Amino acid sequence: MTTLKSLVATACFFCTGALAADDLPVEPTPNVVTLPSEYSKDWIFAQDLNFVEPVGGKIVVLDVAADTRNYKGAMNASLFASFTQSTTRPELYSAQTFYSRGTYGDRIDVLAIYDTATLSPVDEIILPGGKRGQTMSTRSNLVMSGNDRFAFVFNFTPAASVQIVDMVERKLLEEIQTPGCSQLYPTGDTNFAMQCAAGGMSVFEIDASGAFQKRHDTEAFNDIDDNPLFVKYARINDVAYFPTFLGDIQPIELKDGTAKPLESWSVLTPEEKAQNWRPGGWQVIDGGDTDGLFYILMHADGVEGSHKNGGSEVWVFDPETRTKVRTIPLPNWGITIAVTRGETPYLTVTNGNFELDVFNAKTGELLRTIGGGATQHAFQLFPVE
Amino acid sequence: MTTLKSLVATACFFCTGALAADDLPVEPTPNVVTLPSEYSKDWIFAQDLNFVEPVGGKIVVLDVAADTRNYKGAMNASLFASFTQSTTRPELYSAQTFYSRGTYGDRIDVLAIYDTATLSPVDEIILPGGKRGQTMSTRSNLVMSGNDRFAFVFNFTPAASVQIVDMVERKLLEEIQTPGCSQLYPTGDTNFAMQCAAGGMSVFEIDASGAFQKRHDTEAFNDIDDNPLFVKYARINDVAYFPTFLGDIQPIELKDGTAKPLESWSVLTPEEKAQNWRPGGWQVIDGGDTDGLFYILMHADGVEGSHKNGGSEVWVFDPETRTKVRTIPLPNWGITIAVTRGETPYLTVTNGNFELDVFNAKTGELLRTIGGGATQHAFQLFPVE
Amino acid sequence: MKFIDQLTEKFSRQIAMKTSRRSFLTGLGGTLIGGASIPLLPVARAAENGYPGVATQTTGNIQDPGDPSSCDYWRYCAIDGFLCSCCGGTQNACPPGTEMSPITWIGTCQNPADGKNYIISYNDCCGKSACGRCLCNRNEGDRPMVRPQANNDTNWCLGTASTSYTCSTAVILGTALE
Amino acid sequence: MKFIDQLTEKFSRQIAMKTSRRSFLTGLGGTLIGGASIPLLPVARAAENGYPGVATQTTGNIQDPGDPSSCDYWRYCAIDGFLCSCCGGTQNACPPGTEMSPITWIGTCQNPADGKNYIISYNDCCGKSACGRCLCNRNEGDRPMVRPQANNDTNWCLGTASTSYTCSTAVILGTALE
Repeated sequence: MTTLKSLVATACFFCTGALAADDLPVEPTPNVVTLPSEYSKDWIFAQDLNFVEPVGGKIVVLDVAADTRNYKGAMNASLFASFTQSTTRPELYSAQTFYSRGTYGDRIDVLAIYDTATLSPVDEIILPGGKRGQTMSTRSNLVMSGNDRFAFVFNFTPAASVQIVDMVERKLLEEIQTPGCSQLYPTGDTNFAMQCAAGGMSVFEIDASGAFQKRHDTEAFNDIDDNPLFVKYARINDVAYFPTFLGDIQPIELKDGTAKPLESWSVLTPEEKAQNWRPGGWQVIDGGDTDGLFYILMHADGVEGSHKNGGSEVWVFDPETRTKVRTIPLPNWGITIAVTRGETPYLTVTNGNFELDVFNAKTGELLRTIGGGATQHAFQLFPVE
Repeated sequence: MTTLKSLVATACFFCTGALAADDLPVEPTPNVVTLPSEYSKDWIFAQDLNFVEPVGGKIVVLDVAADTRNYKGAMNASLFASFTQSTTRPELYSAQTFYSRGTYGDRIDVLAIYDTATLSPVDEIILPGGKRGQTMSTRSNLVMSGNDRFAFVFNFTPAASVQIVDMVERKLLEEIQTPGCSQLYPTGDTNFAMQCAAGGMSVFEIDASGAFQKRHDTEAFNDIDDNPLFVKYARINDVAYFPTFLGDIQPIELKDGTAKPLESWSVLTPEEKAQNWRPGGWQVIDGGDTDGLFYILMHADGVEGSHKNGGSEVWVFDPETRTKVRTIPLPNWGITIAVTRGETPYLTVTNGNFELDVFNAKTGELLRTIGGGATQHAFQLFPVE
Repeated sequence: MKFIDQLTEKFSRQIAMKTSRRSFLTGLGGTLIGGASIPLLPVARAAENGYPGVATQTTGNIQDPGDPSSCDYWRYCAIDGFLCSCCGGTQNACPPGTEMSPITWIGTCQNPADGKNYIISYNDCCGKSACGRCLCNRNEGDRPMVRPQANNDTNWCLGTASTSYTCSTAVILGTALE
Repeated sequence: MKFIDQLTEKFSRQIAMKTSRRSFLTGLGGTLIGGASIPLLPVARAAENGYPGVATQTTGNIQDPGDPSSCDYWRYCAIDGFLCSCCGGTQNACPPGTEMSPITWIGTCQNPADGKNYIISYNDCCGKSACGRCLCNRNEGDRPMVRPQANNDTNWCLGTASTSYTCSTAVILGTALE
């Protein structure tokens, strides 16, 4: 059998002879697109969990502002992976799990490092012990320290712990036991806070070398039984705004390596409360746009258990004045929301068809829908920071 | 944090004390279903290629005759896997490819052995060289020898070769070069035939120890340019019925280790020919039911390139008399067909929604539709032999 | 596994014919319908008749009423995942070749036949690909990950040879003390 | 990769409004629409306006007309797979982080702008998960696997570090001799 390589060569031999001056030119191969090392703040990362085959999960890079060619590329993110981005190096990180035979065999957990320009896995740090916490994708399973040096990886076996990785040296550091605590919220240069089962937060103090020093617990403020904080939050400057199931906002100042609960308030008017408007969805809140607002996904007629139902509207608040500045009705329902960090903020919504609806966040105008199978189940969206 | 194991134990401690005589009983764990070692001939294997993530492909075992609990279980079948079944041992085989990081990293090809009762991978033979042919699933990429001892694995790199594996000893034997030939059709106890690019078939003679002896080529009979044979066929007794793009049937006697082309004939009347009825779909033909009939998936208005479009009707032929005995209209279109080998033959059709429509093959009555995500893209169906 | 928990507009269009908008929006259940791998939830008890393309089942015990292949089966009051009943297992058994997780989350569900509350253990079945059939999500009593034993966003294939999630069961541990 | 090649009833219902049954059934093209991972084909040139949820593109060269993110773009006369144009690549370039296969299959397609026949090489892009977007299948000239260089049922990620198929390009090799 003639190999196809020689067949291609033959075809090309024929054709180049026939090329006329006005023919379309022969195109070079191989030809692979590269991206800018520094991404536009109009871009987002959409994490496709791919429920039907979670080992096929991925992160899709999307330009939500462009009128065309919104899909920029993708990275693997296998088996309920975690994702985060460096703000000072042209790198993206994904903590993933692989089995030697797809879904069985030998397990390996790695923190893979992707180059922003090529989206190629350029290196990986092996995470030992098979402990990586596998959950629906949150923004708080894998985070970078405030100084962008250390990656913190949440483990759950169901014992809770955190693995510290030096991303400059690309070197595994120590594992910290974090009993009763979940999710990671950076504070200061190198510390992180966690939500804990006793109803408070705990700050884990990490020194400049990445070594754990000690744990500090706040008073309890989280009514987990009756009105719990979501683990998702909007971070604006040094304050994390956590919504609760019943529509309160619990601000936590995450500053100078501490966590300090501030006074909580409700996003609801008495009328709205009577209609049982509540936050609902997966990533129900986002913030950090250039106007310092936060966006929260709301549904009416809420009941116990409706906190993941999604919502029909996004409410936009100024957290300083605690006033609603805008309501953005969602024509296609909403499951997860994110707002981009660029000059014009774009509200991006994983809609009820698992497509992405993109709105001008300042006007509420629906600009475009990115779909066609770009992602299967984009439950989490990460704006480029 | 209390571990959940102790939490469960606590819960159980509470509850057992409260169990009254008429309460539903405590149920044992762990509890895992097993299947009979020998499957009913009313069962089929549906291969889900899962295009959106081919490493998540699988084989689903289905009882198409039952009124309920049709889904019996599943096995992995990663990255355009091949599948076949033993007829003498309680074993199923799947040739698969894995990468150490899901879609990249180190490649390993294995022929995995699944136990019929547990659907567990009980053993595997490593297939060296990274040569396994990856295609849309056919029934002829991986076959057992007539005596059920040797597995033949089709390789494509794009050089064509065949790997012989002794499935009794679970031992890799030799690799045979098969230039210009594709797909595997067993003949006799240990030989296999292939379709070859020159338009004939070649028989590869294998001795009782699994060693290759020599190759025998037939005359050319396959008009690949203008009216090629599909590589799919219906096998009834020792004759393989290959349809062609234009609706001819080319019988090949596969007997005593030889391959002998018999006289071809058309399934079409002059009227049907004028309407351009043609076979179309993926597995367009099946046979081997208890009545010795074959079933072929047909569409009208065929043109060059419509040979994979699927069909609106299944035509049922008696190959001895070359007469159409029945037409089964498909209410939901058809992509791939299979007919079970039991006393009552069931025609199973992957329909246009990628659900499975099950018909009484003798009456054409639609009995049930198996769907709900049982498979994503069941392009190939293998009746239990 | 207890991951999906969302409503889709497409589903709302399909279901809207059967149920009022209000009951739809206030519903708690969830199903995956069709071969299309779209999680379509919550269903607001709209899956009362089970999933299209999935034949109905019974337990064979009138004291254990309902259809174990339907999201509204009584034991599933806090389940989240693909129903093993639709995947080669049963309401309390894993499909062939999977491994039942020994670490579970717990719900308390009322049996309509005897009016009693039973403690239900949602043991995941692990080690094969996700089943992809009969996705069911009911979030009553679900709490955020900070209370993991009440959280259904976590992959509970823990303590098993593989953490690859296949489907979920609902096993009776006993009756609940009042 | 050139695998999908089928028509779905669901699609026929959707498309039936735009196109006659006859043209639908006799069509050659194929698309994957929606987020639902359902291959919905052939489209009988029904994808003339591209895929829902995929913004239209142009090459920027009037001598190279049409929309490279649409199945009916002239170069795709023998393509089968996810269009790289929809996946971070272009009609002749792979998406970031993938590797272009050096081993290809070839089609001959007529450029409507100059009426000339061009030899098109359908180089696959390999090494990442399948893109899942803009599945396009046109089987003109496709022949069974016994003639592999004309067969689109084969995974053509060969000669690459990984055989994991991501998407397909359509690269001009030159004009065809008549």
